[in-house]
Amino acid sequence: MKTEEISYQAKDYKSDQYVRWCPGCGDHAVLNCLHKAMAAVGIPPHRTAVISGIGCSSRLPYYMNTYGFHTIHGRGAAIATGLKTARPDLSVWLITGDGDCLAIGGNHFIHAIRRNVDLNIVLFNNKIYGLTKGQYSPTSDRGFVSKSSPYGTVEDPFIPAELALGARGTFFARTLDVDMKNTPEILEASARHKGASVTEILVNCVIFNNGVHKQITDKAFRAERTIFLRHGEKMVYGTDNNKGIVLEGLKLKSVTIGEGGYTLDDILVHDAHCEDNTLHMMLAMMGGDDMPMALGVIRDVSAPTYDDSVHKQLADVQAQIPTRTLTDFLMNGDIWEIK
Amino acid sequence: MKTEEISYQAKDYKSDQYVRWCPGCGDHAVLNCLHKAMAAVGIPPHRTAVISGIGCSSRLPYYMNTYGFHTIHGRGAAIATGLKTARPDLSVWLITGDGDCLAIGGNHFIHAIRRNVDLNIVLFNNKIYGLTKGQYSPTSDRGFVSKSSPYGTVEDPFIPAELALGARGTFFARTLDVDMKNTPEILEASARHKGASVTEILVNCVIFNNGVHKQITDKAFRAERTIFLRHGEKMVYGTDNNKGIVLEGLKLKSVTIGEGGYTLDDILVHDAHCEDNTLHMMLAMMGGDDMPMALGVIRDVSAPTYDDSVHKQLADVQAQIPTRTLTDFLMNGDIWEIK
Amino acid sequence: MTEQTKVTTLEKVVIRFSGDSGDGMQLTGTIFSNLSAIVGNEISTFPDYPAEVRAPQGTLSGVSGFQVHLGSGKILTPGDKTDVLVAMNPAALKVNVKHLKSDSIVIIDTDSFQKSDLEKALFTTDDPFKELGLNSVQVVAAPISSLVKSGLAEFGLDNKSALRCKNMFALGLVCWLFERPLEEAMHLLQNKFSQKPVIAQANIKALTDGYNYGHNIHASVSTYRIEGSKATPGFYMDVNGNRATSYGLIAAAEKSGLRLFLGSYPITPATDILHELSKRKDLGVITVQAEDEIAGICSAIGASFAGCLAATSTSGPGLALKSEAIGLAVISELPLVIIDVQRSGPSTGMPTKSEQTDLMQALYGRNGESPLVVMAASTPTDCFDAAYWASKLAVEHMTPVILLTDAFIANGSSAWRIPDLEEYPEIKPNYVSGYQEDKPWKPYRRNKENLVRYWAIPGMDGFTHRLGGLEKDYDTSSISTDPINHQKMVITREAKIEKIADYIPPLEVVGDTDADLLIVGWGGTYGHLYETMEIMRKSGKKVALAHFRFINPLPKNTADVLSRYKQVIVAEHNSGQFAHYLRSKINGFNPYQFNRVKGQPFVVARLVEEFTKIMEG
Amino acid sequence: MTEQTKVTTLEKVVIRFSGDSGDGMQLTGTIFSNLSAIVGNEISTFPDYPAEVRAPQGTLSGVSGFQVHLGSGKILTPGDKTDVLVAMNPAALKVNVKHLKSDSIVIIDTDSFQKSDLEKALFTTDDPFKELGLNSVQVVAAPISSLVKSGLAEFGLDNKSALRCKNMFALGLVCWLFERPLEEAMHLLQNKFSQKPVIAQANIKALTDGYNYGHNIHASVSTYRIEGSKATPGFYMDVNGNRATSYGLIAAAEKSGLRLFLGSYPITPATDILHELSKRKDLGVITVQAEDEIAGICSAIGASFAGCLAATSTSGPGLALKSEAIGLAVISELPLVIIDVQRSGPSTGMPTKSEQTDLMQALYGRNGESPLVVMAASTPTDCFDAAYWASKLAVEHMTPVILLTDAFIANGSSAWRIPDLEEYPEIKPNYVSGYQEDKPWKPYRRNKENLVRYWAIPGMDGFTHRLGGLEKDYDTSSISTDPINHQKMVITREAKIEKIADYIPPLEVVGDTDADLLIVGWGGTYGHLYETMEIMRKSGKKVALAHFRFINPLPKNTADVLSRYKQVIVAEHNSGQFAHYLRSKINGFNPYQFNRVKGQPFVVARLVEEFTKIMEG
Ligand SMILES: Cc1ncc(C[n+]2csc(CCOP(=O)(O)OP(=O)(O)O)c2C)c(N)n1
Ligand SMILES: Cc1ncc(C[n+]2csc(CCOP(=O)(O)OP(=O)(O)O)c2C)c(N)n1
Ligand code: SF4
Ligand code: SF4
Ligand SMILES: [Mg+2]
Ligand SMILES: [Mg+2]
Repeated sequence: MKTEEISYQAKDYKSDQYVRWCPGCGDHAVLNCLHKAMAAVGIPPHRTAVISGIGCSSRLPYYMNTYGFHTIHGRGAAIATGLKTARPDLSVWLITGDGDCLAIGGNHFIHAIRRNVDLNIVLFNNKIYGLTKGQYSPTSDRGFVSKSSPYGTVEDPFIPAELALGARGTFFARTLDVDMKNTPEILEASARHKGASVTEILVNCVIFNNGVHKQITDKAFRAERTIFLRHGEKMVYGTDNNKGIVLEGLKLKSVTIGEGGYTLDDILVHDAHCEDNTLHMMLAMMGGDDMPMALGVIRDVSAPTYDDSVHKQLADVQAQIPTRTLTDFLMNGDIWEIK
Repeated sequence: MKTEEISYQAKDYKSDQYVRWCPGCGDHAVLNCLHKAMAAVGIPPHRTAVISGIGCSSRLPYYMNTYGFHTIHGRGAAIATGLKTARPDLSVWLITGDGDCLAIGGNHFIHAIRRNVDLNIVLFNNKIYGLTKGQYSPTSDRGFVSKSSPYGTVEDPFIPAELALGARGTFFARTLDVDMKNTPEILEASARHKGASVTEILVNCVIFNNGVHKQITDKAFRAERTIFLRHGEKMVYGTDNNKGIVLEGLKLKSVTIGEGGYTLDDILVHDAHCEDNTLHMMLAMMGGDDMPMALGVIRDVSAPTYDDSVHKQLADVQAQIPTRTLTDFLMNGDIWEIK
Repeated sequence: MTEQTKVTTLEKVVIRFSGDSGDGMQLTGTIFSNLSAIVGNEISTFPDYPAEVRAPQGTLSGVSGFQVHLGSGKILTPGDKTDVLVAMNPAALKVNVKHLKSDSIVIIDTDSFQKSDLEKALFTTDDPFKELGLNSVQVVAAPISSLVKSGLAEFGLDNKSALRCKNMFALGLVCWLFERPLEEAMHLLQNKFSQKPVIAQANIKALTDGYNYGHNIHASVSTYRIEGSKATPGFYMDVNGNRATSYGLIAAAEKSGLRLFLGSYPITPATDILHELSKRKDLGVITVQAEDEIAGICSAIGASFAGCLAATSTSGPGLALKSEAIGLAVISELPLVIIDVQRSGPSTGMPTKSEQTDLMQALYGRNGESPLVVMAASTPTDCFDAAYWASKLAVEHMTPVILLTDAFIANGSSAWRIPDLEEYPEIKPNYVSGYQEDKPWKPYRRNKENLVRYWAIPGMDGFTHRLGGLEKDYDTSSISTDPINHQKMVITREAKIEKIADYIPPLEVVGDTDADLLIVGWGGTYGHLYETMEIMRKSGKKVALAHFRFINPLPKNTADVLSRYKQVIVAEHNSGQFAHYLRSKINGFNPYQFNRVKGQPFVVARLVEEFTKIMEG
Repeated sequence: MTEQTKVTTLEKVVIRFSGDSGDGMQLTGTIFSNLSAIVGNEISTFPDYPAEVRAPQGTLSGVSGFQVHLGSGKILTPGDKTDVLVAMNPAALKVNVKHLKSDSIVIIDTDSFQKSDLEKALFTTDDPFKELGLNSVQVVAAPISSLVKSGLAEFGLDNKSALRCKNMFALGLVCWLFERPLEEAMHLLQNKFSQKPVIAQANIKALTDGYNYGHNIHASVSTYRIEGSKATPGFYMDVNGNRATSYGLIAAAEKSGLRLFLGSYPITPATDILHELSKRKDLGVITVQAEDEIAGICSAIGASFAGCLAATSTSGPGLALKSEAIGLAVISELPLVIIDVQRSGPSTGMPTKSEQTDLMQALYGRNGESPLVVMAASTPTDCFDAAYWASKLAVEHMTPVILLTDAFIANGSSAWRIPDLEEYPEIKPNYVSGYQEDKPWKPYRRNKENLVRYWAIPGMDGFTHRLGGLEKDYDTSSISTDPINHQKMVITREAKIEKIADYIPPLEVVGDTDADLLIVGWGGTYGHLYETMEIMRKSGKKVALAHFRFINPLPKNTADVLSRYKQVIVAEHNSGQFAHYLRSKINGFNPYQFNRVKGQPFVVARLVEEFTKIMEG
């Protein structure tokens, strides 16, 4: 596609529709970040398509001044796959929730990732079904009490990163609804990645799951409980930026620089582009009491995309075979003439 | 369940139906191994249920003298989940193919694994849709030429182990149709595992994908190209049993014992029960030119099963609340009397 | 000053509580309807809330309403138009104009009718009543917010928490208007907030303040008295259709000695069935919240194979997804109850609105010839009986049964007499232990009478067998592709369902036996059609109503009944699906059709008008 | 000795090649039908292979057959019964008894009729003909295996490879019997085995040996001559329904200037459409083999949104899975062609067998009121035109179209005259560039005439918009839950489809204009019904046929036509779905129904018999 002369601003991606999410819903912030990220990428609104399934989060396309399609529950990935495969020239975003993406839409999600369709998948993870008013989702923690689990759930959740990498993911990032500083940049990176990029955004559902991420998102803990990964940079974090991640055997460990004999040199440097995903997986799985949760672009490796490959194959075949019309093709087949 | 007095033999699990697979199809061997494994586990045929989807492999239940249900394409895992959750006393097997399980059935597969339903999932991987006469499947290698990919596929396959572990799998094993010695033992282990166990069996489709696994299965190469993992044992392999697996940094490497300074002590000992799945994933991903493919039980860790937890929760609630009939329950609600 | 102006005794009255989504109107309405039921009124309620979880405050799209119809006689619908409207803000007033009778009483919170409030509701003048052309309504204007704030000062609540009690003030006012004793309301509030005694007390205070305010002001409105009805003695509770459906399934499980299993995936407006049954672990109910609708029904099919009373609940789009699996239940002849709480389509449509547009899908939405039982429930409380019957037919006839309800009856509620289960018919699973045919048992060998195959359940020794989606031999039960066998199996599956007509009650007609007009309906329109009939009869017309619960098979006397009347109107919330079905089933049957597809309940007055027009040619 | 006994000239003849799955009967039959077509015969073929990929050798379930009907007149079906049967083994003989005319010629390989062969086919005596009661057939018994082995000795092939040429020996014999020149067959074999010249030569040798064997023996059978027909001049090819469907889509893409996109998931008997279109990358076709049927249709919906001619192909169970997504295409008013190659149901049923049991599912298998176009193709070659029309309606009227074919016509083949695309009607997508209504463009604003909305495609500047499954405002195209708007949209979507009746040809009736009996059919039964009519007319009855291609909407003259005849029989491969539909659409229409659900094509002789009985009361 030729580069555009015009440059775009966030507002150019904003539609005139009233935004109907609850006041205080985390989705509002993400929407704003998305407008910014799109402006930064600079593909014009009319060459951008935003696809979604069903859920509160999936209402997002209505708020975009792009081409948009609010489809059916869980099938956004399949629809986006068709769209992008038909039209690799478009920038295609897929907006989806933890229910939409990982419950009913799980299969299309893993297949879109496996095929490496060049989609920018934004996964709004509020660990709840918001639109249907509060049932647990496949990302809800074991024991979570909800309308459909009055005595607590008896199943462990998916970890979106683990599933995405298990499906051969080439890009995975994680961010927070409240992190309006970094989110646009991460979304931009996801758009620049050629292939299926998954950006998990931890969002708050103020009505049905208020505070679900607060152990991470609260300003008071955030520096201590999260680590922002940047390719090529040391994995350091903490209020005083004096903690870091080291690898010991097959385990990651959080250490304080200058304590226990650890120096800055021991701290890992983040390599988002490493083909092998072992370390990415370990980083993505950090969390809990001992380890900070990894934010930022955790994995970003290049691999052929499905949409590109489909069109390359078309071109290759056409370079070999000159037939271009049905009649030509048929006339070259097993035919006979009756006079 | 109380232990049975009677002991069973392979033939007790065999039905009187003519086995309709093609002569030479790898499924025949697996069927025999399954009869043996069931006899070894010893749960009587009438307490065993074999569920399947649709595909050549999914015809298997007809050949079992157990309760059986040949269902619809891809949905076996969901049906088995309902069955096992309703009746944890039954031994429930799920027979599925690479298409049935990983194409149309992908979502139910990963959710059954995530929930850790106590199913014995036997995945017949012939990297082809057999029953529909030869289309590529989600496990076919990139470039594979088939009826539906006349110019070769343009997508990478799932690695079943990677996907299963990405979905939080607690048990994964791999074996070969031709390995009639080890397969019964592996299937038995899968049955003894409490939780969702996945056993991938590399099977040959003699008609549409003949020889797909021959780089691995051929007697000539097998010792050099595969390694059989056993919990607690050294990871050694090779015609002369003089090769082994070592860990260097975050990479596994195959070495020859006695060469390059490697001794038997350097060789890893297989720990199938290790909670952390990092090493299991690395082992399961071995293959290609440099590394042998791992066979045997690669991962086998315990975790609460869904079916058990559901019934424990029922019991817990019933221990708290004495109501047992609808009338009692209603009469304890917000009611009023009209006289 | 403490005297009331007048007391009017009414037979029935419609009250609508309306406000912002956050104003607690659903709770207010529920308490009021309960209070009314407790004093012996018949009630019918309908909640009408926005599609958005929280639409922006004060806007038209954020209005949430709850309508209560109560009376001393038979109350079958939540009523067309309201006698009393509580409008907590201008948006609520505007949205409900179309529901107002011309002389109705409108209670407003003047504190919420300020300039900014009016603007949010897109009023352009400062007199909303005039702007809406509401000239003859009687307005009770109370500064509710300020009165609540000052009244609750003693509790030391923050502003927001105090204002949350506004709804109870309004409820108090309405209780005064209808002479409802406050004690029961207090009791309900105490229960509701048992964990938060301060909140309970604050609510009770606001309630009392509202009552007293009504009592004390010079309200120029009359108060009303509605006598208790002569309902059958017994214990009663308020129940909506979804809960009644859940209870019907539980009752059937109890009577059949089976464990109830629900496999479901959340979807509006069916999710409450999953919610309710998830809570009933004390009664041994297993619920699986599946990963999607397909897994919902498939887990239920697995549970049915396992020997449970298996059910799955959903709405239209979910039923579409289940189509393929329903076919499996048909061919494997396993019992299964499929509940479709219909909503407005096509596709996602209007998910919170009600319709009857899934009938054709229920009857025909599968590949191949795959007959099953289709039923429909007619009122919130009837959902209990319908679910019971659906379970009975499924289990006794080894077949999937689709039970259609709809958003209107699923969310609407009525007072329900707690049934004596002893009075319900037995449910006897067709267990293989009862097999007595000549030839040795095979899974598809049948009872000669009703063509039902016998149920062998895993764990039973001597009955291992294999089911599956492939056609089976009539006799040996092995896979068969024999053409003649297939024809025989197709016919047998159909005949098995047709035979069920021998086991269900005949179609009943109510109203005038010598009617000139027969109204025909099915499902959730019962109340409106019945009221329509009654009003028309009162005006001297000869009218009868035939309302269908059993749709496939139809009751045996259907053709007979329908051919007895000069004029027949089939009235439905769709484009004519049942009429279409009846026409295809009954030669020469050619009724009038009355069809509305608005996502809203019928309006009785409109029906009376239209039907009368038809009668008068 | 080299003289033939006699030569009979026939108008039509039916030949069935039958043997073990591994015997190459499909290839043999295809070559023979091509040879016949090339000399100018009309042909119709039907393969009949086992459900299993490789059933055990020599057994009844392993028999694979290929039937060819050829003649100088109009040949529309593969024929009821065979004049000539090639039976490569006893199983093939036994399975085909029911297809044999009493005096037919049976060619057998005596080497394969040994004791062990007879046992595998469950014969209990050593005279299979007697055992089957075949007294009057004329047997040509040749030791084919040994003759082939000795004949190919010179090629140095291993035993197995040599024996693979048995089928060509048999073909040679048949060619002799029907006086087919061998040159074309040799040519075809050379092409087929161009990579393996030795195999090509061996096959040709066996073919010639077979021919000469027939020529040389004292066969007491006559040979036959079938004159070439007077087919329209042009270039011809042999095409089955699935390929014709694929070509129809490609043609429509070419004519509309759109790229063809197929999203599909393999399923018997539809998979060949995916196979064929996957090969057509030279013509720019994109195919996505999706992870399941839902993704198949959804990827197509995405491609339609992207501006392609989008299609999805499947069979009954797959159509069931697509139900929900079809609703999305309906409400978002996107063009989409959905091809359902019907097979035997319910559920998995008999996957390789043919039926017409998905009609109701196609019409009604969705939630809500969701009307779309339903069409059906009538013969293998007609699939081309039907697919072309389906695409045209989809693209010009912005609607999903379901095209029903079936296993019978999908796998059956005929000679097909390569069409001149210039003669086909134009296909003009309703692009937004043609928008000329008064108000500014919005996505759901419509062409006043045909109610079609305009297609704006991503990339077009100035037309960004959002579609979706929620109900939209008729005017603004924003989300709406307004009841009156919903009713209007429901009616508009229906009216849009009804209006298509103005754009399709009227229903044609063939046969006697003053017929006493009108046969009514649709889809793949055309050939059988047409032949039935012709035979009945020849016997002096006045009969006509109305065969439907357009089912929703029905052609405008449907009611008119159907009411013109004294007797009407609706004949279908199901339990009466089209009859049911017509009855519901046409007041008072009450036809006879002829229904068979056997997974097999009609038998013309039976139809003649039954219809005659009905005519004669
Ligand atoms: C086929 C179908 N099944 C179920 C639903 C009901 N439904 C709508 S949104 C939703 C879950 C939404 O959860 P999530 O994707 O996490 O979105 P959120 O609302 O939390 O942003 C469900 C179950 C539906 N609309 N369609
Ligand atoms: C709903 C549905 N879609 C598609 C099919 C067709 N189908 C049957 S089996 C199969 C794939 C089988 O592949 P696999 O599971 O790998 O089994 P295999 O035959 O290779 O053992 C497909 C696509 C079907 N039966 N049902
Ligand atoms: S319900 Fe939750 S997720 Fe939905 S809009 Fe409200 S806060 Fe957001
Ligand atoms: S087609 Fe392949 S998978 Fe199927 S039975 Fe034959 S060899 Fe086995
Ligand atoms: Mg969510
Ligand atoms: Mg396979």
